[in-house]
Amino acid sequence: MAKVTFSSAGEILVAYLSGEIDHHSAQMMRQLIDGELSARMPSRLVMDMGGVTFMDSSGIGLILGRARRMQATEGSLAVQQAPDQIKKMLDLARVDYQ
Amino acid sequence: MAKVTFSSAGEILVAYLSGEIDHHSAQMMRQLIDGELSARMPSRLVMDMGGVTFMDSSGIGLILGRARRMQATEGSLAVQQAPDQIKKMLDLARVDYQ
Amino acid sequence: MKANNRMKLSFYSRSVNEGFARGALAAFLAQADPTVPELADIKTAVSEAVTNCIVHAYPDQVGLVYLTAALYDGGVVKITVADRGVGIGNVQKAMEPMFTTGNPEERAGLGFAVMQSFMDKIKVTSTPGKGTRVTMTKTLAVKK
Amino acid sequence: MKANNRMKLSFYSRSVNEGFARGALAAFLAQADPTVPELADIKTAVSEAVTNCIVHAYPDQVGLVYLTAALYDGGVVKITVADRGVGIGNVQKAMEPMFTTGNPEERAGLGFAVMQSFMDKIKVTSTPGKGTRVTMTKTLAVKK
Ligand SMILES: Nc1ncnc2c1ncn2[C@@H]1O[C@H](COP(=O)(O)OP(=O)(O)O)[C@@H](O)[C@H]1O
Ligand SMILES: Nc1ncnc2c1ncn2[C@@H]1O[C@H](COP(=O)(O)OP(=O)(O)O)[C@@H](O)[C@H]1O
Repeated sequence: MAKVTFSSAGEILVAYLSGEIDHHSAQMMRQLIDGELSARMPSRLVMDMGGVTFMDSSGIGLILGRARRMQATEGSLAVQQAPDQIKKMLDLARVDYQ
Repeated sequence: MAKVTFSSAGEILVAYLSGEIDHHSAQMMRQLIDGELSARMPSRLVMDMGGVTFMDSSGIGLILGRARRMQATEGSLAVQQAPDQIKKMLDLARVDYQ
Repeated sequence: MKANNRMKLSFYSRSVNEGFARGALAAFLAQADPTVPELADIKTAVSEAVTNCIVHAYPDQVGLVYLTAALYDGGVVKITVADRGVGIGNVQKAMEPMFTTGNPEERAGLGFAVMQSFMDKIKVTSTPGKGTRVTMTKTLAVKK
Repeated sequence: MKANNRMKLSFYSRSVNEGFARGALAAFLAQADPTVPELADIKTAVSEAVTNCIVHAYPDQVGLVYLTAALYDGGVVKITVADRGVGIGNVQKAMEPMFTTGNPEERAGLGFAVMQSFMDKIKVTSTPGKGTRVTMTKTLAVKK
Protein backbone atom coordinates (compact mmCIF):
# COMPACT_ATOMS: atom_id res chain seq x y z
CA MET A 1 0.00 0.00 0.00
CA ALA A 2 1.27 3.43 -0.98
CA LYS A 3 1.36 5.96 1.87
CA VAL A 4 2.46 9.52 2.66
CA THR A 5 3.16 10.85 6.14
CA PHE A 6 4.39 14.34 6.99
CA SER A 7 6.61 16.10 9.46
CA SER A 8 7.07 19.82 9.60
CA ALA A 9 9.74 22.01 11.22
CA GLY A 10 9.66 25.76 10.70
CA GLU A 11 9.59 26.52 7.00
CA ILE A 12 10.38 22.93 5.98
CA LEU A 13 7.81 20.25 5.20
CA VAL A 14 9.04 16.68 4.86
CA ALA A 15 6.81 14.18 3.01
CA TYR A 16 7.72 10.55 3.68
CA LEU A 17 6.59 8.47 0.72
CA SER A 18 6.36 4.70 0.98
CA GLY A 19 5.10 1.70 -0.96
CA GLU A 20 4.68 1.52 -4.72
CA ILE A 21 4.45 4.77 -6.69
CA ASP A 22 2.65 4.30 -10.00
CA HIS A 23 -0.02 6.22 -11.89
CA HIS A 24 -2.70 4.75 -9.60
CA SER A 25 -1.08 5.68 -6.28
CA ALA A 26 0.54 8.91 -7.53
CA GLN A 27 -2.91 10.51 -7.89
CA MET A 28 -3.62 9.94 -4.20
CA MET A 29 -0.12 11.04 -3.15
CA ARG A 30 -0.39 14.23 -5.18
CA GLN A 31 -3.65 15.18 -3.47
CA LEU A 32 -2.23 14.49 -0.02
CA ILE A 33 0.95 16.49 -0.63
CA ASP A 34 -0.84 19.40 -2.33
CA GLY A 35 -3.33 19.53 0.54
CA GLU A 36 -0.48 19.78 3.03
CA LEU A 37 1.32 22.41 0.90
CA SER A 38 -1.82 24.55 0.77
CA ALA A 39 -2.34 24.25 4.52
CA ARG A 40 1.25 24.96 5.62
CA MET A 41 2.80 27.03 2.82
CA PRO A 42 6.37 25.82 3.54
CA SER A 43 9.33 27.45 1.76
CA ARG A 44 10.99 24.05 1.29
CA LEU A 45 9.47 20.65 0.51
CA VAL A 46 11.56 17.54 1.10
CA MET A 47 10.31 14.34 -0.53
CA ASP A 48 11.76 11.38 1.39
CA MET A 49 11.79 8.23 -0.74
CA GLY A 50 13.24 5.93 1.94
CA GLY A 51 10.20 3.65 2.04
CA VAL A 52 9.48 3.53 -1.69
CA THR A 53 9.62 -0.07 -2.98
CA PHE A 54 8.71 0.68 -6.61
CA MET A 55 8.46 3.80 -8.75
CA ASP A 56 7.77 4.29 -12.44
CA SER A 57 7.79 7.60 -14.35
CA SER A 58 4.50 8.58 -12.70
CA GLY A 59 6.72 9.31 -9.67
CA ILE A 60 8.79 11.68 -11.81
CA GLY A 61 5.59 13.45 -12.80
CA LEU A 62 4.73 13.69 -9.10
CA ILE A 63 8.14 15.19 -8.21
CA LEU A 64 8.33 17.62 -11.14
CA GLY A 65 4.79 18.84 -10.55
CA ARG A 66 5.58 19.53 -6.87
CA ALA A 67 8.85 21.25 -7.91
CA ARG A 68 6.89 23.60 -10.18
CA ARG A 69 4.47 24.36 -7.37
CA MET A 70 7.30 25.22 -4.98
CA GLN A 71 9.03 27.39 -7.61
CA ALA A 72 5.82 29.33 -8.20
CA THR A 73 6.08 30.61 -4.61
CA GLU A 74 9.91 31.04 -4.73
CA GLY A 75 10.24 27.87 -2.67
CA SER A 76 12.46 24.87 -3.23
CA LEU A 77 12.20 21.10 -3.36
CA ALA A 78 14.64 18.32 -2.47
CA VAL A 79 14.51 14.55 -2.89
CA GLN A 80 16.27 12.36 -0.32
CA GLN A 81 16.85 8.74 0.76
CA ALA A 82 16.07 7.28 -2.67
CA PRO A 83 16.85 3.53 -2.89
CA ASP A 84 19.14 2.47 -5.78
CA GLN A 85 16.42 1.50 -8.24
CA ILE A 86 14.67 4.84 -7.66
CA LYS A 87 18.00 6.68 -8.16
CA LYS A 88 18.23 4.98 -11.55
CA MET A 89 14.87 6.51 -12.46
CA LEU A 90 15.82 9.94 -11.04
CA ASP A 91 19.09 9.89 -13.02
CA LEU A 92 17.23 9.09 -16.22
CA ALA A 93 14.89 12.03 -15.59
CA ARG A 94 17.81 14.27 -14.48
CA VAL A 95 16.19 14.93 -11.12
CA ASP A 96 18.75 15.83 -8.43
CA TYR A 97 18.71 14.05 -5.09
CA GLN A 98 20.64 14.13 -1.82
CA MET B 1 10.92 -21.86 -2.58
CA ALA B 2 9.92 -25.24 -1.17
CA LYS B 3 12.57 -26.95 0.96
CA VAL B 4 13.09 -30.04 3.14
CA THR B 5 15.78 -30.39 5.79
CA PHE B 6 16.27 -33.38 8.09
CA SER B 7 17.34 -34.18 11.60
CA SER B 8 17.68 -37.68 12.96
CA ALA B 9 17.87 -39.04 16.51
CA GLY B 10 17.97 -42.79 17.08
CA GLU B 11 15.03 -44.39 15.33
CA ILE B 12 13.30 -41.10 14.58
CA LEU B 13 13.71 -39.05 11.42
CA VAL B 14 12.28 -35.53 11.40
CA ALA B 15 11.65 -33.88 8.01
CA TYR B 16 11.21 -30.10 8.24
CA LEU B 17 9.10 -28.95 5.29
CA SER B 18 8.95 -25.30 4.34
CA GLY B 19 7.63 -23.04 1.59
CA GLU B 20 4.72 -23.87 -0.71
CA ILE B 21 3.65 -27.48 -1.12
CA ASP B 22 1.83 -28.05 -4.40
CA HIS B 23 1.98 -30.73 -7.10
CA HIS B 24 5.15 -29.11 -8.50
CA SER B 25 7.13 -28.98 -5.27
CA ALA B 26 5.65 -32.18 -3.78
CA GLN B 27 7.46 -34.24 -6.42
CA MET B 28 10.82 -32.90 -5.28
CA MET B 29 9.91 -33.24 -1.58
CA ARG B 30 8.81 -36.84 -2.07
CA GLN B 31 12.13 -37.77 -3.67
CA LEU B 32 14.12 -36.08 -0.92
CA ILE B 33 12.13 -37.74 1.87
CA ASP B 34 12.10 -41.18 0.24
CA GLY B 35 15.86 -40.95 -0.33
CA GLU B 36 16.39 -40.21 3.36
CA LEU B 37 13.99 -43.00 4.40
CA SER B 38 15.89 -45.52 2.26
CA ALA B 39 19.22 -44.40 3.66
CA ARG B 40 18.26 -44.35 7.36
CA MET B 41 15.38 -46.79 7.72
CA PRO B 42 13.85 -44.98 10.73
CA SER B 43 10.97 -46.58 12.64
CA ARG B 44 9.25 -43.23 12.97
CA LEU B 45 8.98 -40.34 10.51
CA VAL B 46 7.90 -36.93 11.78
CA MET B 47 6.82 -34.42 9.15
CA ASP B 48 7.21 -30.93 10.62
CA MET B 49 5.03 -28.39 8.81
CA GLY B 50 6.16 -25.36 10.82
CA GLY B 51 7.59 -23.55 7.80
CA VAL B 52 4.88 -24.41 5.29
CA THR B 53 3.26 -21.26 3.88
CA PHE B 54 0.85 -22.96 1.46
CA MET B 55 -0.38 -26.52 0.92
CA ASP B 56 -2.98 -27.98 -1.40
CA SER B 57 -4.14 -31.60 -1.57
CA SER B 58 -0.84 -32.58 -3.20
CA GLY B 59 0.55 -32.26 0.33
CA ILE B 60 -2.04 -34.79 1.53
CA GLY B 61 -0.86 -37.16 -1.20
CA LEU B 62 2.69 -36.60 0.03
CA ILE B 63 1.76 -37.35 3.66
CA LEU B 64 -0.45 -40.38 2.91
CA GLY B 65 2.16 -41.88 0.57
CA ARG B 66 4.85 -41.57 3.27
CA ALA B 67 2.44 -43.03 5.85
CA ARG B 68 1.94 -46.09 3.64
CA ARG B 69 5.70 -46.45 3.24
CA MET B 70 6.24 -46.33 6.99
CA GLN B 71 3.39 -48.83 7.62
CA ALA B 72 4.94 -51.28 5.15
CA THR B 73 7.92 -51.60 7.50
CA GLU B 74 5.79 -51.52 10.70
CA GLY B 75 6.90 -47.94 11.24
CA SER B 76 4.80 -44.89 12.07
CA LEU B 77 4.33 -41.34 10.89
CA ALA B 78 3.38 -38.15 12.71
CA VAL B 79 2.59 -34.63 11.47
CA GLN B 80 3.46 -31.69 13.72
CA GLN B 81 3.57 -27.88 13.88
CA ALA B 82 0.96 -27.40 11.16
CA PRO B 83 -0.16 -23.73 10.76
CA ASP B 84 -3.92 -23.11 10.94
CA GLN B 85 -4.61 -23.14 7.20
CA ILE B 86 -2.72 -26.43 6.86
CA LYS B 87 -4.72 -27.88 9.79
CA LYS B 88 -7.88 -27.03 7.86
CA MET B 89 -6.58 -29.17 4.97
CA LEU B 90 -5.47 -32.00 7.31
CA ASP B 91 -8.90 -32.00 8.99
CA LEU B 92 -10.65 -32.26 5.65
CA ALA B 93 -8.45 -35.23 4.73
CA ARG B 94 -8.84 -36.73 8.24
CA VAL B 95 -5.09 -36.76 8.79
CA ASP B 96 -4.13 -36.65 12.49
CA TYR B 97 -1.60 -34.14 13.72
CA GLN B 98 0.06 -33.19 17.00
CA MET C 1 -24.37 -8.66 -13.22
CA LYS C 2 -21.43 -6.61 -14.43
CA ALA C 3 -18.05 -7.29 -12.85
CA ASN C 4 -16.30 -4.34 -11.22
CA ASN C 5 -13.01 -5.77 -12.35
CA ARG C 6 -12.00 -8.83 -14.30
CA MET C 7 -8.88 -10.59 -15.57
CA LYS C 8 -8.22 -13.42 -17.94
CA LEU C 9 -5.06 -15.49 -17.90
CA SER C 10 -3.78 -18.41 -19.94
CA PHE C 11 -0.60 -20.42 -19.54
CA TYR C 12 1.02 -23.77 -20.37
CA SER C 13 0.04 -26.88 -18.40
CA ARG C 14 3.47 -27.08 -16.78
CA SER C 15 3.72 -27.68 -13.05
CA VAL C 16 5.95 -24.64 -12.53
CA ASN C 17 2.89 -22.54 -13.44
CA GLU C 18 0.88 -23.74 -10.42
CA GLY C 19 2.76 -21.24 -8.25
CA PHE C 20 2.49 -18.58 -10.94
CA ALA C 21 -1.29 -18.96 -11.14
CA ARG C 22 -1.60 -18.53 -7.37
CA GLY C 23 0.70 -15.50 -7.40
CA ALA C 24 -1.18 -13.82 -10.24
CA LEU C 25 -4.49 -14.50 -8.52
CA ALA C 26 -3.26 -13.08 -5.22
CA ALA C 27 -2.07 -9.93 -7.05
CA PHE C 28 -5.53 -9.53 -8.59
CA LEU C 29 -7.45 -10.17 -5.37
CA ALA C 30 -5.34 -7.68 -3.36
CA GLN C 31 -7.72 -4.87 -4.42
CA ALA C 32 -10.62 -6.71 -2.73
CA ASP C 33 -8.61 -6.73 0.52
CA PRO C 34 -9.35 -10.35 1.52
CA THR C 35 -8.42 -11.61 5.00
CA VAL C 36 -5.42 -13.95 5.19
CA PRO C 37 -7.61 -17.09 5.58
CA GLU C 38 -9.96 -15.98 2.77
CA LEU C 39 -7.04 -15.50 0.41
CA ALA C 40 -5.50 -18.83 1.47
CA ASP C 41 -8.83 -20.63 0.85
CA ILE C 42 -9.16 -19.19 -2.65
CA LYS C 43 -5.53 -19.86 -3.55
CA THR C 44 -5.90 -23.45 -2.35
CA ALA C 45 -9.08 -24.10 -4.33
CA VAL C 46 -7.59 -22.56 -7.48
CA SER C 47 -4.38 -24.53 -7.01
CA GLU C 48 -6.49 -27.73 -7.02
CA ALA C 49 -8.31 -26.80 -10.21
CA VAL C 50 -5.14 -25.68 -12.01
CA THR C 51 -3.26 -28.81 -10.90
CA ASN C 52 -6.09 -30.97 -12.26
CA CYS C 53 -5.65 -29.37 -15.69
CA ILE C 54 -1.91 -30.04 -15.54
CA VAL C 55 -2.13 -33.61 -14.19
CA HIS C 56 -5.38 -34.94 -15.67
CA ALA C 57 -6.53 -32.81 -18.61
CA TYR C 58 -3.32 -33.05 -20.63
CA PRO C 59 -1.75 -36.32 -19.47
CA ASP C 60 0.83 -36.75 -22.25
CA GLN C 61 1.21 -33.27 -23.66
CA VAL C 62 1.41 -29.61 -22.82
CA GLY C 63 -1.86 -27.71 -23.33
CA LEU C 64 -3.30 -24.40 -22.28
CA VAL C 65 -4.93 -23.63 -18.93
CA TYR C 66 -7.42 -20.74 -18.79
CA LEU C 67 -8.01 -18.84 -15.57
CA THR C 68 -10.41 -15.93 -15.09
CA ALA C 69 -11.20 -13.96 -11.96
CA ALA C 70 -13.87 -11.32 -11.49
CA LEU C 71 -14.96 -9.10 -8.61
CA TYR C 72 -18.59 -8.11 -8.03
CA ASP C 73 -20.39 -5.85 -5.58
CA GLY C 74 -20.68 -7.21 -2.06
CA GLY C 75 -17.28 -8.88 -2.03
CA VAL C 76 -18.25 -11.64 -4.46
CA VAL C 77 -15.26 -13.30 -6.15
CA LYS C 78 -15.91 -15.53 -9.15
CA ILE C 79 -13.20 -17.70 -10.64
CA THR C 80 -13.15 -20.08 -13.59
CA VAL C 81 -10.46 -22.60 -14.45
CA ALA C 82 -10.80 -24.31 -17.82
CA ASP C 83 -8.87 -26.57 -20.17
CA ARG C 84 -9.30 -28.10 -23.63
CA GLY C 85 -8.07 -31.48 -22.49
CA VAL C 86 -9.48 -35.01 -22.23
CA GLY C 87 -12.59 -34.07 -20.24
CA ILE C 88 -14.39 -36.10 -17.57
CA GLY C 89 -16.88 -38.87 -18.44
CA ASN C 90 -18.67 -38.98 -15.09
CA VAL C 91 -18.38 -35.67 -13.26
CA GLN C 92 -20.43 -36.80 -10.26
CA LYS C 93 -18.16 -39.80 -9.69
CA ALA C 94 -15.02 -37.67 -10.22
CA MET C 95 -16.19 -35.29 -7.50
CA GLU C 96 -16.51 -38.00 -4.84
CA PRO C 97 -13.89 -37.57 -2.10
CA MET C 98 -10.95 -40.00 -2.49
CA PHE C 99 -11.80 -40.79 -6.11
CA THR C 100 -8.76 -40.43 -8.34
CA THR C 101 -7.63 -41.79 -11.68
CA GLY C 102 -4.15 -40.42 -10.95
CA ASN C 103 -1.17 -42.12 -9.35
CA PRO C 104 -2.38 -42.92 -5.80
CA GLU C 105 1.18 -42.39 -4.57
CA GLU C 106 0.75 -38.69 -5.42
CA ARG C 107 -2.92 -37.81 -5.78
CA ALA C 108 -5.26 -38.00 -2.81
CA GLY C 109 -8.49 -37.67 -4.79
CA LEU C 110 -9.39 -34.64 -2.69
CA GLY C 111 -9.10 -31.82 -5.23
CA PHE C 112 -12.84 -31.37 -5.77
CA ALA C 113 -13.55 -31.90 -2.06
CA VAL C 114 -11.16 -29.05 -1.25
CA MET C 115 -12.74 -26.77 -3.86
CA GLN C 116 -16.19 -27.52 -2.42
CA SER C 117 -15.18 -26.97 1.16
CA PHE C 118 -12.92 -23.91 0.68
CA MET C 119 -15.26 -22.00 -1.68
CA ASP C 120 -18.96 -21.17 -1.29
CA LYS C 121 -20.10 -22.69 -4.58
CA ILE C 122 -18.53 -24.78 -7.33
CA LYS C 123 -19.88 -25.90 -10.70
CA VAL C 124 -18.12 -28.36 -12.99
CA THR C 125 -18.99 -28.85 -16.66
CA SER C 126 -17.04 -31.22 -18.85
CA THR C 127 -17.24 -32.84 -22.27
CA PRO C 128 -15.03 -35.86 -22.97
CA GLY C 129 -12.51 -34.99 -25.67
CA LYS C 130 -13.35 -31.26 -25.40
CA GLY C 131 -12.33 -30.17 -21.94
CA THR C 132 -13.44 -29.15 -18.49
CA ARG C 133 -14.52 -25.92 -16.82
CA VAL C 134 -14.73 -25.33 -13.08
CA THR C 135 -16.57 -22.21 -11.85
CA MET C 136 -16.15 -21.22 -8.22
CA THR C 137 -17.49 -18.33 -6.16
CA LYS C 138 -16.77 -17.05 -2.70
CA THR C 139 -18.14 -14.00 -0.90
CA LEU C 140 -15.58 -12.12 1.14
CA ALA C 141 -16.59 -10.82 4.55
CA VAL C 142 -17.49 -7.14 4.41
CA LYS C 143 -14.88 -4.96 6.14
CA LYS C 144 -16.02 -2.33 8.59
CA MET D 1 12.32 -19.98 -31.49
CA LYS D 2 9.96 -21.82 -29.17
CA ALA D 3 9.32 -20.35 -25.74
CA ASN D 4 10.08 -22.55 -22.74
CA ASN D 5 7.16 -21.01 -20.95
CA ARG D 6 4.58 -18.41 -21.84
CA MET D 7 1.60 -16.62 -20.34
CA LYS D 8 -1.09 -14.36 -21.67
CA LEU D 9 -3.06 -11.95 -19.54
CA SER D 10 -5.83 -9.47 -20.24
CA PHE D 11 -7.52 -7.03 -17.89
CA TYR D 12 -9.54 -3.81 -17.77
CA SER D 13 -7.79 -0.47 -18.33
CA ARG D 14 -8.36 0.60 -14.72
CA SER D 15 -5.49 2.08 -12.77
CA VAL D 16 -5.87 -0.42 -9.92
CA ASN D 17 -4.67 -3.06 -12.40
CA GLU D 18 -1.24 -1.44 -12.80
CA GLY D 19 -0.12 -3.07 -9.57
CA PHE D 20 -1.87 -6.31 -10.50
CA ALA D 21 0.00 -6.49 -13.83
CA ARG D 22 3.34 -6.03 -12.06
CA GLY D 23 2.46 -8.65 -9.45
CA ALA D 24 1.34 -11.21 -12.03
CA LEU D 25 4.49 -10.57 -14.07
CA ALA D 26 6.73 -10.99 -11.02
CA ALA D 27 5.00 -14.30 -10.21
CA PHE D 28 5.66 -15.51 -13.75
CA LEU D 29 9.29 -14.36 -13.85
CA ALA D 30 10.14 -16.00 -10.49
CA GLN D 31 10.92 -19.27 -12.30
CA ALA D 32 13.66 -17.47 -14.28
CA ASP D 33 15.25 -16.41 -10.98
CA PRO D 34 16.00 -12.78 -11.95
CA THR D 35 18.20 -10.60 -9.73
CA VAL D 36 16.40 -7.92 -7.71
CA PRO D 37 17.52 -5.10 -10.08
CA GLU D 38 16.62 -7.14 -13.19
CA LEU D 39 13.13 -7.78 -11.85
CA ALA D 40 12.74 -4.13 -10.85
CA ASP D 41 13.80 -3.00 -14.35
CA ILE D 42 11.29 -5.26 -16.06
CA LYS D 43 8.47 -4.35 -13.68
CA THR D 44 9.17 -0.66 -14.23
CA ALA D 45 9.20 -0.94 -18.04
CA VAL D 46 5.98 -2.97 -18.03
CA SER D 47 4.35 -0.55 -15.62
CA GLU D 48 5.08 2.25 -18.13
CA ALA D 49 3.56 0.34 -21.03
CA VAL D 50 0.50 -0.74 -19.06
CA THR D 51 -0.03 2.78 -17.70
CA ASN D 52 0.11 4.15 -21.25
CA CYS D 53 -2.76 1.85 -22.24
CA ILE D 54 -4.77 3.02 -19.24
CA VAL D 55 -4.00 6.74 -19.60
CA HIS D 56 -3.64 7.25 -23.36
CA ALA D 57 -5.14 4.33 -25.30
CA TYR D 58 -8.59 4.50 -23.73
CA PRO D 59 -8.94 8.13 -22.64
CA ASP D 60 -12.70 8.21 -22.05
CA GLN D 61 -13.62 4.58 -21.58
CA VAL D 62 -12.55 1.29 -20.10
CA GLY D 63 -10.94 -1.09 -22.61
CA LEU D 64 -8.83 -4.22 -22.46
CA VAL D 65 -5.08 -4.35 -21.92
CA TYR D 66 -3.22 -7.42 -23.22
CA LEU D 67 0.03 -8.55 -21.60
CA THR D 68 2.11 -11.55 -22.64
CA ALA D 69 5.41 -12.80 -21.24
CA ALA D 70 7.61 -15.59 -22.58
CA LEU D 71 10.87 -17.17 -21.46
CA TYR D 72 13.46 -18.47 -23.93
CA ASP D 73 16.79 -20.28 -23.61
CA GLY D 74 19.68 -18.16 -22.41
CA GLY D 75 17.62 -16.08 -19.99
CA VAL D 76 15.76 -14.15 -22.68
CA VAL D 77 12.50 -12.56 -21.46
CA LYS D 78 10.09 -11.22 -24.07
CA ILE D 79 7.08 -9.14 -23.11
CA THR D 80 4.31 -7.56 -25.16
CA VAL D 81 1.80 -4.99 -23.97
CA ALA D 82 -1.02 -4.21 -26.38
CA ASP D 83 -4.32 -2.36 -26.53
CA ARG D 84 -7.15 -1.75 -29.01
CA GLY D 85 -7.32 1.93 -28.22
CA VAL D 86 -6.83 5.18 -30.10
CA GLY D 87 -3.35 4.36 -31.43
CA ILE D 88 -0.42 6.72 -32.05
CA GLY D 89 -0.15 8.83 -35.21
CA ASN D 90 3.59 9.52 -35.03
CA VAL D 91 5.38 6.81 -33.05
CA GLN D 92 8.83 8.36 -33.48
CA LYS D 93 7.65 11.67 -32.06
CA ALA D 94 5.78 9.91 -29.22
CA MET D 95 8.98 8.12 -28.22
CA GLU D 96 10.99 11.32 -27.79
CA PRO D 97 11.89 11.93 -24.13
CA MET D 98 9.63 14.55 -22.50
CA PHE D 99 7.00 14.31 -25.23
CA THR D 100 3.55 13.83 -23.76
CA THR D 101 -0.01 14.47 -24.85
CA GLY D 102 -1.11 13.79 -21.27
CA ASN D 103 -1.65 16.21 -18.41
CA PRO D 104 1.83 17.69 -17.80
CA GLU D 105 0.98 17.95 -14.09
CA GLU D 106 0.99 14.13 -13.99
CA ARG D 107 2.84 12.71 -17.00
CA ALA D 108 6.55 13.32 -17.47
CA GLY D 109 6.71 12.08 -21.07
CA LEU D 110 9.34 9.57 -20.00
CA GLY D 111 7.46 6.28 -20.38
CA PHE D 112 9.11 5.23 -23.63
CA ALA D 113 12.50 6.53 -22.47
CA VAL D 114 12.23 4.29 -19.38
CA MET D 115 11.24 1.26 -21.46
CA GLN D 116 14.22 1.88 -23.75
CA SER D 117 16.70 2.35 -20.97
CA PHE D 118 15.46 -0.41 -18.61
CA MET D 119 15.04 -3.11 -21.29
CA ASP D 120 17.51 -4.31 -23.96
CA LYS D 121 15.21 -3.78 -26.92
CA ILE D 122 11.80 -2.24 -27.55
CA LYS D 123 9.61 -2.14 -30.64
CA VAL D 124 6.42 -0.10 -30.95
CA THR D 125 3.80 -0.63 -33.64
CA SER D 126 0.61 1.37 -33.72
CA THR D 127 -2.32 2.08 -36.01
CA PRO D 128 -4.51 5.11 -35.28
CA GLY D 129 -7.99 3.94 -34.36
CA LYS D 130 -6.84 0.32 -34.03
CA GLY D 131 -4.39 0.24 -31.15
CA THR D 132 -0.78 -0.06 -30.07
CA ARG D 133 1.61 -2.91 -29.35
CA VAL D 134 4.89 -2.59 -27.46
CA THR D 135 7.32 -5.54 -27.61
CA MET D 136 10.23 -5.55 -25.17
CA THR D 137 13.06 -8.01 -24.55
CA LYS D 138 15.69 -8.32 -21.87
CA THR D 139 18.33 -10.99 -21.37
CA LEU D 140 18.87 -11.97 -17.74
CA ALA D 141 22.43 -12.52 -16.53
CA VAL D 142 23.28 -16.22 -16.44
CA LYS D 143 23.58 -17.53 -12.87
CA LYS D 144 26.57 -19.63 -11.91
N1 LIG E 1 -9.47 -30.89 -15.60
C1 LIG E 1 -9.66 -32.24 -15.59
N2 LIG E 1 -9.57 -32.95 -16.75
C2 LIG E 1 -9.75 -34.30 -16.76
N3 LIG E 1 -10.04 -35.02 -15.65
C3 LIG E 1 -10.15 -34.38 -14.47
C4 LIG E 1 -9.96 -32.96 -14.38
N4 LIG E 1 -10.13 -32.61 -13.09
C5 LIG E 1 -10.42 -33.73 -12.41
N5 LIG E 1 -10.44 -34.81 -13.23
C6 LIG E 1 -10.77 -36.21 -12.83
O1 LIG E 1 -11.40 -36.19 -11.56
C7 LIG E 1 -10.65 -37.00 -10.63
C8 LIG E 1 -10.78 -36.43 -9.24
O2 LIG E 1 -10.15 -35.15 -9.16
P1 LIG E 1 -9.72 -34.56 -7.76
O3 LIG E 1 -10.86 -34.68 -6.78
O4 LIG E 1 -9.17 -33.21 -7.99
O5 LIG E 1 -8.57 -35.52 -7.20
P2 LIG E 1 -7.09 -35.81 -7.77
O6 LIG E 1 -6.61 -34.64 -8.56
O7 LIG E 1 -6.29 -36.00 -6.52
O8 LIG E 1 -7.19 -37.03 -8.60
C9 LIG E 1 -9.25 -37.02 -11.19
O9 LIG E 1 -8.51 -38.13 -10.74
C10 LIG E 1 -9.53 -37.08 -12.69
O10 LIG E 1 -9.89 -38.38 -13.12
N1 LIG F 1 -0.78 2.82 -25.72
C1 LIG F 1 -0.85 4.10 -26.20
N2 LIG F 1 -1.95 4.51 -26.89
C2 LIG F 1 -2.02 5.77 -27.37
N3 LIG F 1 -1.05 6.69 -27.22
C3 LIG F 1 0.07 6.35 -26.55
C4 LIG F 1 0.22 5.05 -26.00
N4 LIG F 1 1.42 4.99 -25.40
C5 LIG F 1 2.00 6.19 -25.56
N5 LIG F 1 1.19 7.03 -26.26
C6 LIG F 1 1.49 8.42 -26.66
O1 LIG F 1 2.89 8.63 -26.53
C7 LIG F 1 3.14 9.73 -25.65
C8 LIG F 1 4.44 9.51 -24.88
O2 LIG F 1 4.34 8.39 -24.03
P1 LIG F 1 5.34 8.21 -22.81
O3 LIG F 1 6.75 8.39 -23.29
O4 LIG F 1 5.03 6.91 -22.15
O5 LIG F 1 5.04 9.41 -21.82
P2 LIG F 1 3.73 9.77 -20.95
O6 LIG F 1 2.96 8.51 -20.68
O7 LIG F 1 4.28 10.37 -19.71
O8 LIG F 1 2.93 10.74 -21.78
C9 LIG F 1 1.92 9.80 -24.78
O9 LIG F 1 1.75 11.07 -24.21
C10 LIG F 1 0.81 9.45 -25.79
O10 LIG F 1 0.50 10.56 -26.61
